Amino acid sequence: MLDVSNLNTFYGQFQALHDLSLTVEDGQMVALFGPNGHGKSTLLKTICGLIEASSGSIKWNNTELAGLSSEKIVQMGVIYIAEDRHLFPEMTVMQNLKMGAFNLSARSSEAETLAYVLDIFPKLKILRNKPASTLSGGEARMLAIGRGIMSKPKFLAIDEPSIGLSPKLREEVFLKINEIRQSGVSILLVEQSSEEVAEMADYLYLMEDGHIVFKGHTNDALKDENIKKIFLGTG
Amino acid sequence: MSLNDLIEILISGITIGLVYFLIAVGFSLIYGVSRVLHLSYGSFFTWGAYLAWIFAVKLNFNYFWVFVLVCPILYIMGMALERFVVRPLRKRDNFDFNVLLAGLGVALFLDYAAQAFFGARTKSLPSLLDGTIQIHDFVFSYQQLTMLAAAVVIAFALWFFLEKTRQGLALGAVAQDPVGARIVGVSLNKVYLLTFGISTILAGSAGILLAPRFFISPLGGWKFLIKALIIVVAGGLGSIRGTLYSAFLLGILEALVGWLFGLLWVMPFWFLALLLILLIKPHGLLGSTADH
Amino acid sequence: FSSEPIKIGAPLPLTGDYAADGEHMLMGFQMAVDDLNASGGLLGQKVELVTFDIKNLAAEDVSSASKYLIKKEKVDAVIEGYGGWGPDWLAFGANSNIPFFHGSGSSTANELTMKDPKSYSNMFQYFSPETDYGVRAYQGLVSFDKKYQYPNKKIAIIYGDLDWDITYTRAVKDLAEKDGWEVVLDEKVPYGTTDWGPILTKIRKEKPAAICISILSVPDISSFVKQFVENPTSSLLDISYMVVFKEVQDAVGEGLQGVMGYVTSYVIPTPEGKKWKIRFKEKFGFEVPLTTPPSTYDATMLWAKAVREIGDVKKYDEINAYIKANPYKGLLGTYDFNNPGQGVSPSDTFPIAYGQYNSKGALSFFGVDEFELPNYMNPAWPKK
Amino acid sequence: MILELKNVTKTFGKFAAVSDLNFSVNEGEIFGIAGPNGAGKTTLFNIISGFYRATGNIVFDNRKISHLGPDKINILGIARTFQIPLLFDSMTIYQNILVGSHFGGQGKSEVENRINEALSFFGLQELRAAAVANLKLLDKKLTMAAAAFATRPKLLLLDEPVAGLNPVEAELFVGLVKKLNREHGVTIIMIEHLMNILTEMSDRMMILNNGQKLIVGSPETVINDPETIECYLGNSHA
Amino acid sequence: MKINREILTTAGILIIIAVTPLIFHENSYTMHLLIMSMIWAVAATAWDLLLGYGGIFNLAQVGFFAIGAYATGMASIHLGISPWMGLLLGAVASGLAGVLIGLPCLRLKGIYVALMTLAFFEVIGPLIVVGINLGTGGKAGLFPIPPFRLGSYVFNTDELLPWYYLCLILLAICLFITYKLIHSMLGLSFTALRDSEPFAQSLGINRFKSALVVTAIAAAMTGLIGAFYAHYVVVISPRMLGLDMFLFLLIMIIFGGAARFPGPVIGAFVITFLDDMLRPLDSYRLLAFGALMVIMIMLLPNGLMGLVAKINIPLFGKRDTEAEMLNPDIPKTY
Ligand SMILES: Nc1ncnc2c1ncn2[C@@H]1O[C@H](COP(=O)(O)OP(=O)(O)OP(=O)(O)O)[C@@H](O)[C@H]1O
Ligand SMILES: Nc1ncnc2c1ncn2[C@@H]1O[C@H](COP(=O)(O)OP(=O)(O)OP(=O)(O)O)[C@@H](O)[C@H]1O
Ligand SMILES: [Mg+2]
Ligand SMILES: [Mg+2]
Repeated sequence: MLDVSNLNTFYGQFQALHDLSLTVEDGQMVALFGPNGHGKSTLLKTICGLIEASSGSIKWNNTELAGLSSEKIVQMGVIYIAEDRHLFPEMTVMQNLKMGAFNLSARSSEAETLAYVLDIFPKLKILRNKPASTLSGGEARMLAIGRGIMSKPKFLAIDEPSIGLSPKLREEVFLKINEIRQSGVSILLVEQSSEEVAEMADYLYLMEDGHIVFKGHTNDALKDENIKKIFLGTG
Repeated sequence: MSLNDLIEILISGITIGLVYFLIAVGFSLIYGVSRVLHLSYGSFFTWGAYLAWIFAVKLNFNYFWVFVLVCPILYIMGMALERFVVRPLRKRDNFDFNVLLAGLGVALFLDYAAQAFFGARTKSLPSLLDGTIQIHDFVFSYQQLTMLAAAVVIAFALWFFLEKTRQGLALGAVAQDPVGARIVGVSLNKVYLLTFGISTILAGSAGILLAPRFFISPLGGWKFLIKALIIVVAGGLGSIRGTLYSAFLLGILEALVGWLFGLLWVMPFWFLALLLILLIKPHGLLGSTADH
Repeated sequence: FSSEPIKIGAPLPLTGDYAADGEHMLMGFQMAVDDLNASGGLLGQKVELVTFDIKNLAAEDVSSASKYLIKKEKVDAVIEGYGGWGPDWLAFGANSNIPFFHGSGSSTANELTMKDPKSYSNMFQYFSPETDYGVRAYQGLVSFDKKYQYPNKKIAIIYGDLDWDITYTRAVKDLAEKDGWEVVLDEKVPYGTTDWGPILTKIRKEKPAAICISILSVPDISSFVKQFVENPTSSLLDISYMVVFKEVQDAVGEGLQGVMGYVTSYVIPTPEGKKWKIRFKEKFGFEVPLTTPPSTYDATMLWAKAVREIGDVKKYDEINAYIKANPYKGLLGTYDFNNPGQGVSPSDTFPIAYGQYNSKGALSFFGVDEFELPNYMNPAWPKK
Repeated sequence: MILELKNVTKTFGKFAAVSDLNFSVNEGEIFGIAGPNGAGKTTLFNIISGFYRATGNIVFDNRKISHLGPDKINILGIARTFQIPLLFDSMTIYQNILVGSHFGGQGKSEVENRINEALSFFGLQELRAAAVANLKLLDKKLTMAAAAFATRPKLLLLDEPVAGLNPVEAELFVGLVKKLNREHGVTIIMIEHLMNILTEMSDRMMILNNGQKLIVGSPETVINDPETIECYLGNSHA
Repeated sequence: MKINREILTTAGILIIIAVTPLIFHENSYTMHLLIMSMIWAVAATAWDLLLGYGGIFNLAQVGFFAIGAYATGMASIHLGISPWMGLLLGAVASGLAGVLIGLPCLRLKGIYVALMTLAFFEVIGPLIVVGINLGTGGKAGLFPIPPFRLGSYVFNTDELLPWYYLCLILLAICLFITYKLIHSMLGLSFTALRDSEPFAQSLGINRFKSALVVTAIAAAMTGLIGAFYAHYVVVISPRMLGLDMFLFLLIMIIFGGAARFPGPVIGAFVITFLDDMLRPLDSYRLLAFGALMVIMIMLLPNGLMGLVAKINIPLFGKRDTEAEMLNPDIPKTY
């Protein structure tokens, strides 16, 4: 279980997260929605140790993550899939995937995971010897997700995975993420808005200006017309 | 030109190439991984040789022990540089520019520290192995052969490390996207320390290997630094294999030009070669095309 | 001592490529200044040395040196070690009339002085010009036919791109050619050459009886000899001034046997000379190197003598005139500036020493004096 | 006809990202492009705007432009935006637009006019002095478009302009693009994966697949085309 | 021109330089140091224009200095042209050389430019030596280079005041050009290219052209002052191409503040005098310098001018932010 409580994060003087609390139960998929520039990515980065929290706590199965270095956090199976991808441009697709399994706990099962990833994204098999810098926007997105899975996550923080994907692929990606959840991985998924995601998720958080403005079971949220209008773009 | 002459020229070209490879490889590594143009590299080259001089000449150790003793010292010096100079700068604006200049500062400091400790007079190291052997009409010194062996070992070891080990891949990952590297669980600081440590060892060992041929003086590293720069660029920044090729290419060019037109023309011809290479391949022989 | 010290300005390369030579020059000065002060100073005043780092001898540093020493420090004499670039010193020394000694060994400097004796009346060159060393080398290297059978009459000439190197080797070459020698290699090389493969290939092809190489850099010359010895031809080898460097000896070791060259600062083994050498060793803890210390010592002392004779350190013109008119007997011989170029030149009383490394690894000199005339030896290149 | 491509091919090594492509765009229309990831859409933009050199012939406004560099092409009247927002991060919004107006626009005396017009058209007047580095995505996209607009293009290429925007923001942006097209007569080519938006806006659409043209036609024909559904839209859109 | 911190600082510096001789004209060594400082100030400012503002790592600047010096040196010795024309000639020759080197080098990017130009720099020395038959004087150099004349007055080394003010005029001209350039659209185009090259290109900026223009201008300014230097020191030789000048100019730029006009000018004065003050340390001087350089970069990454920017004096108007320093406001006239 991931338990974030009273988290505050700053960029210099600017406070991006305000006293933020959030919980992801084991095997749950939690969706976090919010307009852009309101701190969603910041939250994920703080959880995964890429940014330092100025106060608050992040507990993963009762271990405090706040203050740990990112490599220790990765070691524990808390994995981030970045919105802006951060692939290794000069490495081939295959090398990028291998780098995903850099941490010790992922190494032993590298071969199996790789097969699993290539099964999810067959296109990556075709592209396997291409340097990542030459991939198209959508291809790079697939690789970023694939690499994240290679890290053997127990908890996966996914940042806007659908940007730039073709409609068909987008659908597939959400299905696969659901599959991963079903294999026992807890997921915190960030999107601007998406009815599909909302329907898949167990729990929903809405965020504005670094504050959580709504939390609740998805069903409750979907009943709320106001939320539907502003956050899901429907209704 | 007779065949024998040609072969002799090629042999000296290859010898020069060996030398250049030994000098340039660490420089290439450090740029490849940390995108730092390590301008104090030449000074570590010099310091390696001076440290070896202390152990080999003053204290009369044999070369095996010299390497065993000097390498850790160099490793620590490299790490200290990373930890106390480069790392604080990394967090600030203008990293590229500042680190370049800090490198120059460190170089000045180290060079003149060497002059203060060891004096300005040129020193020499005994050959690693004395003597020569003759094959047909051609004579090779054991020193030459040692250098060859060392170059082969270093090139192979580096290739293996960078391509085949996970730590090696991590160096590449950090070079290409530091945030990405953190996302997959690589510790940047460890990698940077490792890189500076290793490349300082490479610089210093090149100094030790080459000192019997070129001698040691406080400012002796600069000439080599500049040549290393040219070689590394021609080969493609960050590519170890590219460095290997361009070192031999430029070595053989140097021997040929020296023979045909005189040594005075070597630098102009190098310049021309570099120009041609970069005009045809703007990122050097094997440089990657990704923009840095 | 009375309160005001007398200052001598010494522009020296203390950093940069020539720093090693600068150290030795400084020793000569220190010895001279200490000697003067120990004997009660000069005209009762303490003598003080003011150094100025001229780095890599770039023109603006030389220019700054003159301004700093003459205008700011107000020294009463400037003595520099050697630079090989006489004209620079003339350019800056000529603006004042204080005694100015330069050790450039430049024939150009002498010629310039001749053209304008008035403005350069304070400039004295206390090294023989490089052409004279060339003549001496020719005699030692090529015309020593009494005791040595030359296999052929081919000579190879290799030189760095300094004026000094060019003029020196030109002198050797001209004389050899006049004597019917064939110059099979005449090659200019850049400073910093440490890989001699291409040149050695040519030498091995021609197998000349004599090789004359002038490049004033320890690494360059050491690597040349070392690489030559790996697969030598049977040639006599002159490495010009570089024979004096202990570093070359350390680096090349046995391979230096039979190698020849000239020495600019050879202390003549008179009783005074021998005593001086012992004193030097006591002071610095090692034998006098064959480089510059005796020269800077001599230059300082010869100026001091003139000052004493005139009795006033500020009467520059009179001091200059005295120096010009009166030969001075120093460690290296008798300095005589009484010529239009105001520079010393070799003579019986101011000899150039030419030496060869013997089997004991020491330099034996010939033709300097009757005390140490060794047998000329065929270089014993190590057998493969 | 403002833009015409004939037999345009771009290969990377052996791989053809765009192969033998022929199509034309009419003056004043909004031309939508869609297609699977890696189909070659962005590559096509890079070719038209001069970042890549391709084989084949491209004619813009009766001039052959296939051999020109990006700056020249911009000056002739083609502007573009980028899939991942690119801006001059150390400058203000005003200065970003100034660059476009000064270097891309013609008539130096009009520079200030063009900037003001771009600022007010995209509603950036208030923010003109803001540094762009920490803007939110919408404002970044607006600034990028405004700078492009300030070069006074006849043809504007938009690469996934609304990706990452929320529905409200997307609507705002789309409205501006339409207005640009209608009021200023700027021809638009637009790449987008959000089908509802693309079909709603486009006069005509093209689907690219594997670097090749799959179909060109009115939005209805295109999205009902079985091949399009098969390779791009997927079943839920059927 | 709007009065801002840069102009105030620059004007302040120029005025101080102009009145300094009132105190020091007696002390010709100090005068000499001041003249040298001004010479380095121009060279450092021109270099900073490329490095700091243009983001062009052109390492051949010292080479342009030498080209300017040799152009006037050779022309005035061999062809007898007037040193005044020589100044112009030095600027033109260096500017042309800048274009010539720029044509191939500037097609490359970033660090490749640095190394290519470094290689070029390394080659100038050997070329001067090889070109002895063309009248370069070979390794020994050229001597004596004739002085300026004004009517019947001949500039001479005993009287430094005329040299001083001549140099000050050249400095002022170069600073004016630099200031104008930084605040011109050309200056803006460099910021744009540095921030995002593709975006800049898509808005009509031609990287190559912009880079070539500044390279030529910076080279010309450097050549101009190189020519002045040649007449001032009377002797020039390839030795000026050693590492010293190269390093010292860089140190001046850092000390003053890269891309912080007129930082390099301040740097030039501070370093020239510091170097002189450290003279008693003899060979330890450069050791101290190295250490100082590292410490300085660690403590003051934006140099002394970075510090000036932080000072809050009412006279200086409101405090500039970092961003304003980097992106000076653009004049409203084009
Ligand atoms: N490195 C940074 N330095 C300063 N401010 C930043 C930085 N990164 C983000 N911000 C600011 O923090 C706020 C939150 O940014 P964040 O990226 O977390 O938002 P987001 O909700 O993920 O938006 P998006 O939907 O665009 O991804 C924004 O206002 C942004 O401008
Ligand atoms: N510089 C390059 N070198 C090699 N291959 C490249 C290069 N640029 C693009 N490609 C390849 O060309 C194909 C088309 O890429 P492009 O970016 O045009 O796709 P796209 O249609 O824009 O896709 P997306 O919708 O995902 O952005 C991809 O397979 C990509 O891998
Ligand atoms: Mg985000
Ligand atoms: Mg795309």
